[in-house]
Amino acid sequence: MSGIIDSYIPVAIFLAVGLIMPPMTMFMVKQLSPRSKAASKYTTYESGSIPTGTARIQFNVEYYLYAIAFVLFDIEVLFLYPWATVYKGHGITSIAVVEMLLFIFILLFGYVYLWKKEALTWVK
Amino acid sequence: MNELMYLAPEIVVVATGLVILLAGVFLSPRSKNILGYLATLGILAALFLTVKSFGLLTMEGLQIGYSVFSEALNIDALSQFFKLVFLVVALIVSIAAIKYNENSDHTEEFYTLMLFATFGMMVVASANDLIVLFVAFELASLATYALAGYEKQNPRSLEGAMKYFVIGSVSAALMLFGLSFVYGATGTTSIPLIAANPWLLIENPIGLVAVVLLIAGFGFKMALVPFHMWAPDTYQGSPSVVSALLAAGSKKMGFVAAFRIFIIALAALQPDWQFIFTILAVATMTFGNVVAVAQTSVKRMLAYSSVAQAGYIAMAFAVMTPVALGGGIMYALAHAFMKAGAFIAAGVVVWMVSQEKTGNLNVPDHLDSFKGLGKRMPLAALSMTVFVFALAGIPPTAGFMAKFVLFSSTIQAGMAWLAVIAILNSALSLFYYARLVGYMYFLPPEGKSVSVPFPYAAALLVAVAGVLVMGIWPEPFVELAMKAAMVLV
Amino acid sequence: MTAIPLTFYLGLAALLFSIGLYGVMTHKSGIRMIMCIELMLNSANLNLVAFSSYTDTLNGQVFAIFSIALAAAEAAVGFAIFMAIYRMHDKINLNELNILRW
Amino acid sequence: MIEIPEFIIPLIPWIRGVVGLVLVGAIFLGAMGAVWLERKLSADIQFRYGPSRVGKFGLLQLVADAIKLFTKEDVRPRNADRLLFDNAPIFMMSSVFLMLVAIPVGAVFINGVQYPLAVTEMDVSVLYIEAVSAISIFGIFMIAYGSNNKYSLLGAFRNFARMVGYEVPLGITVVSVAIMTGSLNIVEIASAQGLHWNIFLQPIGFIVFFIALMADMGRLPFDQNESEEELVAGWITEYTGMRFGLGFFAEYIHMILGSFLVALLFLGGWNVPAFVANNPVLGLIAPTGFFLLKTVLVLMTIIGMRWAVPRFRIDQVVDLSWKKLLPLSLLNLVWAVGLGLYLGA
Amino acid sequence: MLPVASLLILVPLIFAAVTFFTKTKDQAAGLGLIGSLVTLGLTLYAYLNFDSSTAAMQFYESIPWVPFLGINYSVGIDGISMPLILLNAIVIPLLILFSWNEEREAPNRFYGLILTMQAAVIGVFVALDFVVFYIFWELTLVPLFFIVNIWGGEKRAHASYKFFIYTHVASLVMLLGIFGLFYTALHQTGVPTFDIRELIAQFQFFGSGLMKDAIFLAILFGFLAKLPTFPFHSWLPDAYVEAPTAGSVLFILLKIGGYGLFRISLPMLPHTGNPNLMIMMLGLLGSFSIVYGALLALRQKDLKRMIAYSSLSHMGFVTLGSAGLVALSVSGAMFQQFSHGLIMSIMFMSAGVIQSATGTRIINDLGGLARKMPMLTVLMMVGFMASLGLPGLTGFIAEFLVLTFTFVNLPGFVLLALLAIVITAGYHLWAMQRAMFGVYNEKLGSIRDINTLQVFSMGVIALLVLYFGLNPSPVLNMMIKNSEAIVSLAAGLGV
Repeated sequence: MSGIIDSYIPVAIFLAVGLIMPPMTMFMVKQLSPRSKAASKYTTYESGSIPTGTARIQFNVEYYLYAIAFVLFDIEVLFLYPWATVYKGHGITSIAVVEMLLFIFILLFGYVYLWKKEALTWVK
Repeated sequence: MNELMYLAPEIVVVATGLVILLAGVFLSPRSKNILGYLATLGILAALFLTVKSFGLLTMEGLQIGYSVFSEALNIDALSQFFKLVFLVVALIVSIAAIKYNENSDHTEEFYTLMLFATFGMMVVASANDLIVLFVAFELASLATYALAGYEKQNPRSLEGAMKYFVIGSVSAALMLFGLSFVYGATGTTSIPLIAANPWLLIENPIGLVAVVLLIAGFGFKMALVPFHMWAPDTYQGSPSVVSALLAAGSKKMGFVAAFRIFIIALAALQPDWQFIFTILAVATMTFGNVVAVAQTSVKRMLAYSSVAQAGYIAMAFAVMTPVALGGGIMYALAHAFMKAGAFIAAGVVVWMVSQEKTGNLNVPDHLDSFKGLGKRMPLAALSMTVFVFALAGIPPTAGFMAKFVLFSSTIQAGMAWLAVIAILNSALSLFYYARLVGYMYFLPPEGKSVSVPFPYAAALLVAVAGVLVMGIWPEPFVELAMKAAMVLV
Repeated sequence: MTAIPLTFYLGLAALLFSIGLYGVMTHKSGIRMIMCIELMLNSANLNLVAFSSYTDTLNGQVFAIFSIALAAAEAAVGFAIFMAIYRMHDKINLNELNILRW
Repeated sequence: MIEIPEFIIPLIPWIRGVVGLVLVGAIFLGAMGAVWLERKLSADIQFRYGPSRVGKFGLLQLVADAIKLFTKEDVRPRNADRLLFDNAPIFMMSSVFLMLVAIPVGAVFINGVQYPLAVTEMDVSVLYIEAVSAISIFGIFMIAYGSNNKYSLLGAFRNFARMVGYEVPLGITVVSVAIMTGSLNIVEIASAQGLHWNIFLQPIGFIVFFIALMADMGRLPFDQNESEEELVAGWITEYTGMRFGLGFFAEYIHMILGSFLVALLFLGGWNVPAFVANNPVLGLIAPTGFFLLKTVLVLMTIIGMRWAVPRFRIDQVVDLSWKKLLPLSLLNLVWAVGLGLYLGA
Repeated sequence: MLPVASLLILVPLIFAAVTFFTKTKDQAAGLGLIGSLVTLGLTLYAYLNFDSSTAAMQFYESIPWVPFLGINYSVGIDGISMPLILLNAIVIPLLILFSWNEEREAPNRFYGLILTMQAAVIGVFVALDFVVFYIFWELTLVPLFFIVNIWGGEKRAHASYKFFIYTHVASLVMLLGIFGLFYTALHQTGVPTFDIRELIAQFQFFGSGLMKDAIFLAILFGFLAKLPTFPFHSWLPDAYVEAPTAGSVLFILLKIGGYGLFRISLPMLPHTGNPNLMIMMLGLLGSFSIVYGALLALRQKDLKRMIAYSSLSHMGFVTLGSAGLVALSVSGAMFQQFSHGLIMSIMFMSAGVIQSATGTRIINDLGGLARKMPMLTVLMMVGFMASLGLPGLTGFIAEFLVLTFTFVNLPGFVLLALLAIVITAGYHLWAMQRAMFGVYNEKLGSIRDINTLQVFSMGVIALLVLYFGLNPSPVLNMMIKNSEAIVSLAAGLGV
């Protein structure tokens, strides 16, 4: 219990540093850098032309499909991680192998389905 | 490998689902119709295996159950009985859906989702571990969320699906939260082990919290009254075949899960949940019946009636005698036949309306569409009559037999007041059922007569046969239900 | 390191759960609802993991992994439904959807 | 052995953490070196001189650049979302720091006993590293969305599509490696390889991992999120001065850490033959040196790739991941399982 | 021996099923006729083999059905059920003949439902198991519901729903009583059984008097509502009036309420907590029904409605006779059921004919029909006279027995009922006189007399009324043993 927490103390320290460093750097930059105010400087960059409309555009639906596919497959990988640690040396190798292969096999069904449904093709 | 033998029905179902999924994407749209037959065959095979498995459960006259997969699953009379229920529903739905999906591009998705949902329900029925139970519960729920929104172009279907999804997910969260407390109090997720340490739950105040959360969680799926809001919308909006699956199948899943969790695992807290369930049962049946009277959409009416029926089954929790539990379990099967059939019959009418583009297209299942159905589609009307009379508990139908056992056991347990309420409700329900029959037979038809397409007709006949066989020859079903109840007590 | 008391975890989980529930009940946007539901599920996971640690059993963690997977699948289905609604109505505000009522 | 006083023991993690911060400095220097290396190497490949004015071989060019970045004005566009725009670098930097903490940068052998040079050792470090490396995409997205610039947002979308495509094969290959050791501890994975490097055992896995890693880091040919020619600078278009510097730097550190991972997971880490490790002097230096050498080679390969392969179109990128790498990674997993069975028996 | 009891249910049911699939009217009616004639044949076979000298069950069959709950399919015929089966078997073919020439939609359903109804009613009469009994009891609702609703009058929907729900609720209450009976017996003996006789025998051993009363009243309520008796009769006028002629006749043949009274309630009665109170209640309800029905009949303008109320009045004699608890009064009550079935059939048939011929049922709008419809008038006269209790016709025998022998035990109620005799005579004669005799109302246009088939069917019934009025013994003999058995039970307990 405390061993686990111990190994994360450096993580906390690093996180703290990671959180503080960028603002500190930016603070230093503020002190060092010059200042000049010109309205056109604060416009959005659009290759020199005057920006039109908002940039908060609608998601392309393609991205959504990928996101879903990713979430699902990534979650499947989630199951592989604990399995990876017990695969070796826990004396249950044969069951572990068969079941995980079955799992991957079933996963393949979904994969082939997605492929054939052209969910994995960018431009339809 | 012995373990796999006990799970043969599940394996068949899930394998059929996978094969259909892949076959569907490789087949041309025209030839996708065979998928429906394939699914039906798979379900029939699973049904056969399930029925056969009843033989395995008795050895030298003793009732036995098996625990397989490191005690994650339990094969006993209760699980097999509910598998029968789910497979029966799946069979009826699958046959009817052959027609429903006739020109659909997504046939394989429908059948795969349906089979996965059935698989999930079947696993819930035999779950012996909270994890398995929750995972299977969610598997079935997820598949049915998608099925409810199957008609992507139909705003009603989508709206129903959305409500179902939101409320279903919330209920899943409540359930998970509740289960986490059960686990926390006992330190195990195995149902028998939880049951083996009753004092852990009694002494710990979080046991009560868990009960409340779990009742809310399962209550949503069972559509008990304060948690029923999604049911009418979803049942009305979804395609009729899906409504049949939801009302007849998915709801039973809630019950079997509740049986496993409350009666076996949380037996220690019986006084607490029994009281809550008693109140919920009364509220559910009364509310469902009263509101059903006011409906003009038949599917919505059936939905409310389904809510009411859930109240009857929930009486089993309130009474908690072996016979009452058996009655509740038997009612589940009877209700599967009746409600699935009734929704399919409503689906036939919706199909007819959409074919002819007459009548109220916004609410194709409006009562007006049923006018003179006795002349337009005698088979559909007759089956619907059988179903609604069965739902009302008119003999000799499955509904009567199931009510008979359930209500009589209530009296036996000395809860005559509950039986009186249930019986009065049953009488009240006759009012709106009779009105539907009235529309079908006593009003003049508003269109040509139509012949019921073969798959629909076959599905209806299966359901009618089930209703009548259970009504006329209930012995084997009563016996099975009682065996199943023995698992619980 | 002194161990953090179990009640802290439970309290946090309960708090997150309540926030999620409150959000589901008050928010009308589908996406927010899904986020709130995820919050509820994850608070339950927190519970499970905390219990797992304090009862010295692994079931809770296994449970949590499974429920994470299910939550992902649930979100996927939910988004699919909301996307379909969005395409049809150009809105996902649930209170504007009320064709079905009695 | 040195006796450690009793009262220190609870403080050890703190000490490791604080001392570990030295590593940050080293890695920063390394990143600067990497920038220099890239410019120099690119120039060599293209028969140019590259930086050569400031200092010997242009070595001080980076110092000059740093001074410039520090003194440039920080411009925030008028329409930007201030909260997101300002805080995005925190995410990118945190991601880098959090990865850094778990990656060993070598090991010393004292009396034949291995002491890895890692700030912390955890049981699930592989998983942890993957998890925290994904945090940076929040930063990228916050920058893009906060900038309110169409190029930025397009870049971020592409970045997102690419990331989701390559995380999966990456994860699966990592699992394939992990099952050879039966551990998710990166130190164990590295040290367990001995001289049977995973690259030899799982060549397919290595290729998949390497490509996926490149994509994950956004290195050419996978820099669709920047693609200077079409999107100006993609997600980072609106960032100037030090703000740009932070994002840029984070990317480079990412690259170095990626090289570490390749060396750790596939190239045998710091393993050296036993007689070297048991030598009291060489045991202190050789493993780490060998390891860093491999890392630099990987780094140079990554940099060199930039000039060898043209940039993919986004649809090609996505196709590559979903339709080629994913099946290949699954194949590799099955292969690894079989290999594990064979070796285990 | 033929398994007559089962065949009596099966034959009409099978013929009904086939009839549903016929296409033309002639096929349907013909098949219906054949079916009912076969049933009649079977009934006659049973009648000829019937042993009147015993109260025991005859033609008994029993097959286990749901052994777990002790449900058996057991049927049998005895003196209580035989006359009623006979009544059904005789009237149904005549009814089919009577309605042969009527034009109606969906004749296949019409005749199919009639046969289903016959099967259900006979099923109730022969059932010896509470579950079987209840199943057929409920089954009788369905055909009537359809008949009224499809071929009924203007307010048929209202009438049919009212009838359906009303009696269904009553049956559910009865079901509760049956459950109570079953479980209390189960508690006592440990052996589950739904056998009617067995449960009634067990009834006396039940512990609590209150419990007994509750069970008894619950079951009794089901019967009284079906009978119907005074406070529970409100479905009757609507249903009887709105039903088509055949439907009304079927309602009349639906003697299951009274049958249940004899079969179940009377044997239970002596063992209730307070039998005297129960008897008083029955007597009160009976005599009140007689008077109330008669009074209401007197003020009806509608001929059919008048007949309906008169039916209510007559059924009061059944209740009253049962309450009398003397062998002959009970027999009289049973005979009243039989006779009432015959008489009311004629009356409803007449009313139906008049309506279809003239288009109205309002008595004042009729007049002088005797000139145009002599045959009808003759047959109708027989019915009306029998109904008002003219000696020599069946009605007299029944009412005489009931009144005379009930007087032994319940003189007060009999005196009350006697009041009604006068009223009964009054409204019958009054209606007859104004509708059939006097000056012909020319507004009715030209009308024709009833056709041969109608003459035949009504005539046969009229002859039977006459015959059994002169020689009631063939029927009465069957009943007397059973009545004695019932009464001896009561007498043995000093009630």
